[in-house]
Formats: sequence, structure tokens, C-alpha cells
Amino acid sequence: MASIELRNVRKSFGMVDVIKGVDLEVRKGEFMVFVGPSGCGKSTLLRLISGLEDITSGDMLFDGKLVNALAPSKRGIAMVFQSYALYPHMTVYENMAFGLTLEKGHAKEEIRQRVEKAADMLQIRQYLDRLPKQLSGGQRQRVAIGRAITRDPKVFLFDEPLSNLDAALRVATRIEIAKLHEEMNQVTMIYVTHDQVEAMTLADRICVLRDGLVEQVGTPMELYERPDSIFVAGFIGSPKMNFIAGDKAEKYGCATLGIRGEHMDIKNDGLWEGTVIHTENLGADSYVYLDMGQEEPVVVRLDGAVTYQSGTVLKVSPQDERIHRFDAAGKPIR
Amino acid sequence: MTTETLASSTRVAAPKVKSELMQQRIRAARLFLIPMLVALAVVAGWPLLRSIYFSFTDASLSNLEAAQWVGFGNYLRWTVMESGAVRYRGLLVDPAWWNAVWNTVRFAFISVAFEAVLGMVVALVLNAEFKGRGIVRAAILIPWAIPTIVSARMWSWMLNDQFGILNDLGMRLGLLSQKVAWTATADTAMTAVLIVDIWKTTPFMALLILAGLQMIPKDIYEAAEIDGVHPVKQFFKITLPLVRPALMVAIIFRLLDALRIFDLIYVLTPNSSATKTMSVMARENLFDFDKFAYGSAMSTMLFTIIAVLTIVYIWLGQVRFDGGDR
Amino acid sequence: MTLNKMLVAMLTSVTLVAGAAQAAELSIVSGDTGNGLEFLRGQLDKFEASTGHKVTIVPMPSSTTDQFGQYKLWLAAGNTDIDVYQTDVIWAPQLADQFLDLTDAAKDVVGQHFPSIIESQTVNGKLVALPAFTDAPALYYRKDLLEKYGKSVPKTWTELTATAKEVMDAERAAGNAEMWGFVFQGNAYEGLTCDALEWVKSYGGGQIVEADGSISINNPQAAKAIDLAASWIGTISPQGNLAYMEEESRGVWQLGNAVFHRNWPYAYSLGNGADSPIAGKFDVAPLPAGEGPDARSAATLGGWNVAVSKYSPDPEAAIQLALYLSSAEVQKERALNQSNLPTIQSLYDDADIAAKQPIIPSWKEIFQNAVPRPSAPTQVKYNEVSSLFWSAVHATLSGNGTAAQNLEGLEADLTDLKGSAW
Amino acid sequence: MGATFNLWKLIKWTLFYILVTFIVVVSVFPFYYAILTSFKSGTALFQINYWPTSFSLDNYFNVLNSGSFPRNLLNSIFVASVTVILALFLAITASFALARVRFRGRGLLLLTILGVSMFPQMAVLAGLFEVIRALGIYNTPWALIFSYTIFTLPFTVWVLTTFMRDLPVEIEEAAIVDGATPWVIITRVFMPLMWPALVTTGLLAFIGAWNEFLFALTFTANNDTRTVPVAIALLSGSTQYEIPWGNIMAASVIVTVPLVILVLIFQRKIVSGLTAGGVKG
Repeated sequence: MASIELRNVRKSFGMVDVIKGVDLEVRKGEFMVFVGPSGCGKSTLLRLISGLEDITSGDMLFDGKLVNALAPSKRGIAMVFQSYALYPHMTVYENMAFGLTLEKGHAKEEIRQRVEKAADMLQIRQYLDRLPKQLSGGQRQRVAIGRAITRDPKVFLFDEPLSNLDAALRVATRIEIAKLHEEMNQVTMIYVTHDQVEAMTLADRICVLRDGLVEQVGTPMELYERPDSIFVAGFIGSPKMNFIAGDKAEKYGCATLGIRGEHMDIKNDGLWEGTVIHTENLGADSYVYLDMGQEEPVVVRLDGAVTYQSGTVLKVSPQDERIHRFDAAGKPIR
Repeated sequence: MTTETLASSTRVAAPKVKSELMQQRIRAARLFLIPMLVALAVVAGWPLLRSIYFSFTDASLSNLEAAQWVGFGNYLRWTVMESGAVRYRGLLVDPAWWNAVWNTVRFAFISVAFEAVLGMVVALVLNAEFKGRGIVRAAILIPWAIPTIVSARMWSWMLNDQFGILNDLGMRLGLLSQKVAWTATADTAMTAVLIVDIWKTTPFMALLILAGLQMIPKDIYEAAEIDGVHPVKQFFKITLPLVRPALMVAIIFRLLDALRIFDLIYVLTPNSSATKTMSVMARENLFDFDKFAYGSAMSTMLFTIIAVLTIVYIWLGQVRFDGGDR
Repeated sequence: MTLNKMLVAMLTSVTLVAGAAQAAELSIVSGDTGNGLEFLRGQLDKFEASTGHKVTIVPMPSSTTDQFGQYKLWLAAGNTDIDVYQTDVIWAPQLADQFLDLTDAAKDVVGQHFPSIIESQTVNGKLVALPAFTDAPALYYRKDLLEKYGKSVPKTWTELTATAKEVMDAERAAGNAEMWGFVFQGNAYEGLTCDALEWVKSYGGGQIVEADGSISINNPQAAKAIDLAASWIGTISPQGNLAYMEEESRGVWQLGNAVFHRNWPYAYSLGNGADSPIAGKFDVAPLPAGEGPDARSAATLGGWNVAVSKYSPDPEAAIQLALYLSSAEVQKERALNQSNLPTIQSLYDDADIAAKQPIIPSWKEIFQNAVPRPSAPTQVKYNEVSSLFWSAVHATLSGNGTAAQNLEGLEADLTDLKGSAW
Repeated sequence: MGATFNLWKLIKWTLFYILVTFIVVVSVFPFYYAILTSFKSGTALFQINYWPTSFSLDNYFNVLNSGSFPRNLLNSIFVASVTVILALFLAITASFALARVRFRGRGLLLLTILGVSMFPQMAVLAGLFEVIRALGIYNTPWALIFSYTIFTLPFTVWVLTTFMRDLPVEIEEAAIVDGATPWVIITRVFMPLMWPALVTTGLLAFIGAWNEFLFALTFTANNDTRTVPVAIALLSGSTQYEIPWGNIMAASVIVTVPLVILVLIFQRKIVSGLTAGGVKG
């Protein structure tokens, strides 16, 4: 239950600047996702917020109060790590209770109740006496989340919590986290991932980071529909947005023309012509890869199962209202 | 990302305010290091400095306070004789000392080389799955667990020319044509010392190598097996390169030990010039002869030589002790 | 006898008075062994009973090198925990600075001891230690074998060489393949200095460094003596003799595998032990003489002494203890129990000793031929001198150069070491 | 085909077991011979036997009844145990600082510590003696415990530092978020994870302290404060030059057996301790 404000926050490791001046506000109770390619500084930013890492310059405020130097345990945060980071020698119960036992003024009974309550929320009550090594990966991650819940934090930090899980578990746990957010709607959550699907499905707002700078902040739909840069446009959405340069772009008065695969139609009088390289048939929809003389093949998304023979020449047209135009600097022309 | 530490860098652009966490950690680190550093300074640093200091004086053990500064006199001094010839004296031109240096270095390299090879063999055996491995593993550790002073005496007993069991065994098996006085003659004294040292420390080497071997993932061998790589080739192409880091570290620890060798030789062949090492000679001068300063100079040189050899080894072998900078 | 008794009585009465004054706690270090320690304890009990002082024994390793290094370090650091040291005969000059001068305390008793021994413990007019017992080696020979082959006890080293060879060959031919002619202490250590000094001296080759400090070792007689010894190795003495110390040589001897053996008195009673194969089959004689102008039989002087640390918190009591341990009373007990040779001349005529330890009076002859090692003239450098000497001899015995060559090198080394003065 | 294959396999196994037997025999034989000797006495000592010919525990009774040997055994146990506890305590805290906190001069510090482990004992003996006298702990077990840190501490610090460096960072961060201080992290989070390393280094330090001779001889001046290796060196025959091989071998067996048992108990841990941390290249 806290708002977080970052003012021109910078972080460098030795000679390397990792965060190069970030201004950001995370609202109370909001689910904020940091997303970006590896090395963009998203994990570092999360660790700066947690207090595990010192900020080199700038200010960080929790509820308007400066916390630059405050120890992590005093910030009212809880953190879930990619590798779960459970204490291997403690039982699930001890793992979850550890933080509370270290804080003064919690009676044993109170601790027990809080642990059990958290365990119930995550349906891990039957595992309380087990050691982490006796649990599966998904169970371990739930214990890690349970440990965070037990602390009753104001801010919940997730550092790529799903990347060690297999695909099916990832989806299930993702839903679990979404549910958690609904139940604990007073708690601010910050979630780091490199997977834009997680970002799109979980976030109230997404913060796209690139090279230590904030590229764009907004709701998933804002980012999808009105990307502030060619980078965001390419990062958000699957399949990736097609970028078309050259003559075809010039006709639309821009350096680069962006169009998503789902916003293109195959028509006999299509504007552009391309040769089918490959078709991916997913059942519900199909991706057709076309060679249009661009650097990368252009992907067209079609509903239903459609198959084209490789080498077939197709004509396609972009839906004009869905076109994104970018100048030479990669900024949108609106 | 996960390998980045908590600690912030202090080299460039230190934060205006150190965070509580960092302060706490730095404070704790200081608190944790001080007792150890104090202990090491008192127990090692100060005595070593004294030794170095005495090596530049004419100190005598019976009267340390009266020690007079003589500069490098113990290391090298010269007198110009009436004939005009210059006569050099001191440790750096003392043939007995260089003989001891040569003995030590020779001993260290030969013993460590044998220990590395034999240790590798033993480690490979122990790394194999077979019945009774636990017992074998415990058995090979016995030589290492026996106090040096005891094993030295045990071996001097076994190496005895008349009632030593080794000569008896050698004769019975037809390996020796006559009883050998192992520790007596210059030719065999070094061999005897080497045998005992190799016997005693190979287990330690084997253990360190075994630890390295066990870190090699099994599937690498399975893959090699499927590719039909010959076992000998497997050893040279897979095992050796992968175990190399562990081996290098094991070798350096042993080398440091071997260069300081004292007790074994002191008990087995204390006065034989064929086996006299730097440590033994330093002791002789420090305590037996009235040459405390000269002995201190030897100790200092011994320390210097070990340090130089270690640095050269680390540099040549590119041994990385701290697993990179973190 | 009566004089001794009177003295003991006097001493005891004096000590009783002192003991009544204040009881001190004393420590004595001793590198002595088993029976020796037991004996010492017994004597100390008597001392405690008569003086009221309490004495603890701090045993030390029996290796004299270990003891010496340790004592030197302790004394250098002004160790107050040890009051009385048992010292080897050669240590006096090297440790003199840290021991109390006993001249005054012992002025009434010094006259009883052999003057040569008192002299060996006197450094620059300071009496550093009081003798407890003395030691001198002898030639052990197998009287049964000599009788069997009709040989007499050799009087010279050449004779010994010949006899040893003959008996050894004959015994080997008779099936005793392990038989050797002569075993001695040939390892490179202080013991070899003793053995070699005997050879050199018996050939009239001096005593390495003479009393006036001149280096005498490089002479033809000395070379001759050592060359002869070198010829033994591999012929009448096993190759392994080069690594023998007292015990190893005794091992060979006591298994009945040697005709002759050079050792200290201790080997006598052990050789006659219950399970000894040679019990009753051997006897002792003075070591053979050399050949040449000053040829004589020579035995290296050994023996132990007691000295008082100048850091002792209670020097008076400590001196009292030292006096007691060197007294005729204790020396007699020592002779009776330990067959240690007394340093008090009159005890050699003592009837009890003659009855119980018949070899002791006969050892007087050996002892009178005793040669001191050059520890007095070489002062603090004795250990190094000895080390250089035994190295040179060991090299010769091992076949690395002739005696003449090695002694020439030794002379140069010793001259270097001596510098302007010892 | 099958037959030749089996034959080849049989030969391989036979050769392998011959090698194993050879290794075991070479390792154990001297110790076996020591035990054999410890049952002999008198002139029998000088006769060579490969199998037990006599069985007499006299030497053991002699040793255990000789003055202060049992006392020395207790001293050794005390000195070695306290040395281990102290070294582990100092090393575990120090290695936390060295492995987990980045500060200026850390690399230099690590090298210095390695440097200390290459000090020749001879070079520091005299100086150490002065220090011990100055501290007033001469001739007490503390003198030994104190001086043994010179070889136990650098080694333990090194091994524990490498080991601790390999512990997952996230576990420590989780503890920090949970509000654990460095001390709590060490004692309640890291120590339970480091048992193999602690056992290994502890055992190595124990063996080092147990077997040490030079310092033990120099820094004690009393039968009641001495340790076993010194006591063995002090075992003496009834006369000056007589070496009591039987007693020495009996004492050696007594001294070595506890270590062999320790090694037997912990041998699995020793290897895994070294695997996990000791020798990361």
C-alpha cells in the first residue's frame, strides 16, 4: 500500500552505467511490470527499489518519503526471486516464518496464524513440514510467494519468478499471481520479466526499459496501440510488428512503416507483393512468412488454419488505420 | 544478472549517502575481518618482520637486544685483500646455501610431480564405481593422517639397512641384489626422503583431484562413449582439461608445503648434505650454530624464494584462485 | 669415605637450614631417558625430603640437537620456568653467558672431581656447570669369536681391521651371512665427530682445534686415520654404517652380527640383558691405538653436567640442587644404579661400586685416555666446527674424495669460520 | 564374440582390482607394520616378520602408564579442538566479509592471507616465541592454540571464502529482505549450508594441529602441557641411546587411530566439502 516515485535515478557498476536516469511513478495498489530485453537494467531497477542495491544518484521515495538509504527490511517490501531462493535447510513453515521471527514483537501464535493463512491462499498447507528439496518447482515458487505474503508487505517485488518453470506451470502460476493481485489489491506489485506475454497479461501498467532508460510507460493497450518508439512497437505484441522501409514506407511519408501481422489482409488487389517462405499453422490462427525484399520476412497473421505452398506469390494490404509511422530516429509520426 | 552482487562499487562515483544496508555490511565486514587480521598480524606478521629485521643485523640468539645493524652484510659483503683481489662472503655466495636451495627445489618438483601423477591415478580409481570403494578411500587417507614425526620414524625404521623390512622385501622379491643403506649414502638419501614424502602426501593430492573429478558432469563421458572415443583419449581430451583447475590449485598448495619441508628430513636424514633443505639449514644456523642473523637471512630468503616461485607459477599456470572478480 | 659422608652431612645440614628458611619450587630439564629419569626422580625425592624444596622434572627429547636448540631459545628469551639444566659436556662455552657462575658455590667440592672435567666446564674463569657423570666409549668385542679363532684383543686399528676381516670371513663361510667385522657411529652427526676424533687422536693427529685455538686437523696422521676408517666401509663395516647412530650400531651388534663394536658404557648392560643373544659372550677394552709417533688409545670425553639458569627466580635453591646432583652421594648412587661413570676420583676406589659394577673401575683406564672435543677453544662456534668436521669425515667415508683432500677443504673452512679469533 | 568380450572384461576387472589392492597395501602397510612392531619387545624388535608372531599389549600399557601420556592425549584433544573451533569461527566471519562484501583492497587481502600460508614456520619461530612470552601464555595450551592459527587460519579462510562465494546470492538477498543482519545470515542461513566445507576444513585443521611438533615442543616446557607428538618424541628407552621402538609404535598407533576413525566417519563429507568449495579453479 505504497506509492513509489523514482526521480532521475542512476546506477553504475564501476565504469558501467546500468541505469541512466529513470523517472517513474508506481501508484498505490498498482501492478507494474518492468519489461525489456536482457541487459536493459530492469532487474537492477527492481533491486534499487528493493534496497538491495544502492542508487548512485537521484532520489527514491516511498509514499513521498525519501528512502535512498533505508535498509530493505524497513521498506515494507517482500521479494520473490527467479531461483525461489528458499532456505534449503529450513522446512516450508520455517522458510515462511523466518522473516517474522527476526522482527521483534511477533508472538509465536501470531506467526503461526499468518503463515497458515498465506499457505491457505496458495494451497501449500500440506507441505508446511517439508523441505524445499522435497517439492516440485511450481510448489517451490508458491512457497517463495507465500514467504513474501507472510511478511504482509506494502510492496511486492517479483524478479522473473516464472522463468525457471516449464510452459504449462508458467501459465498456471501466472494466473495464480493475477489472482493474488486481485485479492491483495492494496499491495503495490512490481514484476520484472523479459516475456512480453507475461507483461501484457499481468500488468496494470507496463514500463518498457531499454539500455538503462525508460522507453515508455503505459497500460498494455496503450503500448500496443500507441507505441512511443519503434523499439516499444517491436517489443510489445506477438508476432512481432513488421517493419517495412524503403519505397513502400516513403509512400506513407515515413522512414519506417510498422504494421502488425494481424492488421494485414491478403487480397488479390493487395498493395504489396511477396513470396511465401513458410507457413506456421497454429490451429486457431496461422502465420504466413513473406519475402518482400525487406531485411526480415513479413509476417501475416490469419484466422483459422490456412496453408500456403512455399513459393506462392501473395498480395497483401495493410489496414490503413492500423499503420504506425516512424521517422528516421524511430519516433512515431502522429 | 543474478551474479551481480549486493555490494555497490566504491571505485567510481560513490553514492552521496551510503545506504543503511551498505553501511551495515561494511561495518560487519570490518568487524569480522579485524579479529582475523589481528590474529594473523600478531602470529605471523610481527614474527616475520622480526626475522627480516634480524637478517640485517649481527644478532646472536644469546643476546638479541645487542643486535647491531649491518645492512646487507649477511647477504653479501666483500673485502678487498691486499693483493687487490675482492673476496665475496655472505649468503648469496654461500655454496652450502645454494646446495640447500637446489636440494629443496629439486625435492619439491620431483615429489610434487610424482604426487600429481600418482594422485591422479588414485583419484581415477576412487572415482570409479566398485565394491569396497569406501574402505579403499579411507585406507588411502591413513598415510596422511599419521603425524609426520611418527611416519618419519616409522619409515626410518623400515628403511634401516639391517633390520629394515624394505630391504628384506626387496631381497626376497629379487629387486635388490644387496641391502641398501637408504638414508646413509648421498645417492639414496634423497630417494628415501622422496619415497616417504610421496607416500605421505599423495593421498592429499588424490583427494583434491578427486574433488575436481567429481565436479565433471557424467553426461560428458556418456556422450564421448557414444561417439566411440577411446578411454585414453577421453582422459586427455576431457578429464585432464576439466580437472586442470583443481589440479593446479592442489599442486600449488603442495608446492608451498614441499618448499618448506622440514620435519621429515630433520628426522630422516638431518645432516646429510644431499638432502639438507633451506628450512633444515635455517634451523641449524638459527639454533645450533651461533649465527642467528645468518639464519634469519636464510629464513628471509626462503620466504622470498617461495613467494617468487609461487608468483611465477600462478602467472605461468594462470591459476585463478578467486574464481574471477565478483 | 668418611670425608664424603661428612661432606654430605654438611651439605644436608646447610640445605636443611636453607630449606627451613623458604621452600622453593624448582624445575630441572633433562634429556635423560627411562631409567635415567626414574633414577633422577628418586634422587630428587631425597633432595625434596631434606630441603623442603619441590622439584619438577621437565623431560626433553633424547636427541641432544633438539635439546640444545630448545635450551638456546629458552635461555635467549630469559625463560624463568626452568631453573636447572642438564648440559652436555660440549655446551658449556656456548651457553656460558646464560648460566650462573658456580665457582664460589662449589669452591669446596671442585677439588674432588677430575680436573680435566672441571676445566671443560670452566669458561673464561667462570664455572658454568657442575659435572654429574662422565662418559667414555670403549671397544666391545666378542670374546667367544676371538677365542674360537685364536685371536687376541686388537691393540691397534690395523690389528682390528685384520682381525675383524678374518673372523668375519670365517663366520660368513661358516654360514652366518649377516656377520660384519666392526660397527660404529658413522652417520653425519655429533657421534661421528666423537668417533673420528678418536681415530685422529689415536694416530697422533691432534684434536681438530688445539687448546690454543690453532687449527691442526690438516695433517698426514689425521688423513691416514680417516683413510683407514674409510676402507672399512663395505669391507668390515656395512654400507649402512654411514647412517648408524648409537642404536643402529648396537642393533647389529646385539643381534650377534658384529665382531667389534664401538659404543658408550650403556651398551654393556643391555648386551647382557636377558633376551640378548650375545649375553656373556663379549667384553670391553680400550679403543685401539693408531700408529706413528704420538700413537695412543683415545676415547672421546662425553658426560653430563648440571647448570643453573641466570633467569632462575630462586638461584640459591637452584644452586643447592646443582650441588646436590653433582655430589659424591648422588654420583655413587648413579654409578651403582645406572653404571654411569663418576667424575669424582675417589669413587673409582669405592668398594661398593667395585663390587656391584666391576666394569667401572676398569673404565678408569679408558677414561684417563679421554680426549675432550674442541668445544673450549672454539667457544660458541663449536657446533659449526663439529658439523664441518663430521661432514668432511662423512664425505671421506662415503668415498667422496680422499681424507687428505677433504681435510684440506676443512682446514680452509675452519680458517674462514675462525676469522680473527674464535 | 561374447566369450572374448567377457574375457576382456574379466582381465580389465582383474587388473583394476590388482591396482586397487596395490594402492591399499602401499598405503596401509607401514601402519600395519607399526602395529605389528607395537606387539613386539626386546630383541624380537630387530627381527623381520610379515605376520604377527607375538601378541603382547605390554607396550601399550607402558605408554599409557608412562607418566603423562594420557594427560598429553587430553591436551592434544583440547588444543586441536579449540584450534579448530577458533579457526572456524574467525574464518567463517572473515570469509563472509571476503566473499560477500565488496570493498577496496579485498583482492590484496586475499593474497596476503595466501602469503601467510607460505610462511616457513622456521622463519617465525623466534619472533613467535617472543610474542607468546609477551602475552604471558607461554607453557599453556593457549600458546599452542595461538600459534597454530598461523597455518590453520589462512587455509580455512581460503576454503571457506571460495565455498561461500559459491553459495547462491539470492538466498542471502532473501534473508536481507527478511531483515537478517550479517550475523544472522552467517549463523542461521549460511552455516547450515556449509556443513561439508566446515567439516572438511575443520578436519584438516584438526589434523594439522594434532600432528604439529615444532611449536608444541618449543612453546611448552612441562610434561603436563605437552601434546602427543612431543610425547612420542620424548618416549625413551631405559638408557640414553636406546630407542624404544615398541613403545613408539604403540604410541603412534594410539595417536593415529582417532584420526583414522575421524577420517572414516567424515570421508564422504571431506570429498564433498572439497568438491563444493575447496578447489574451484
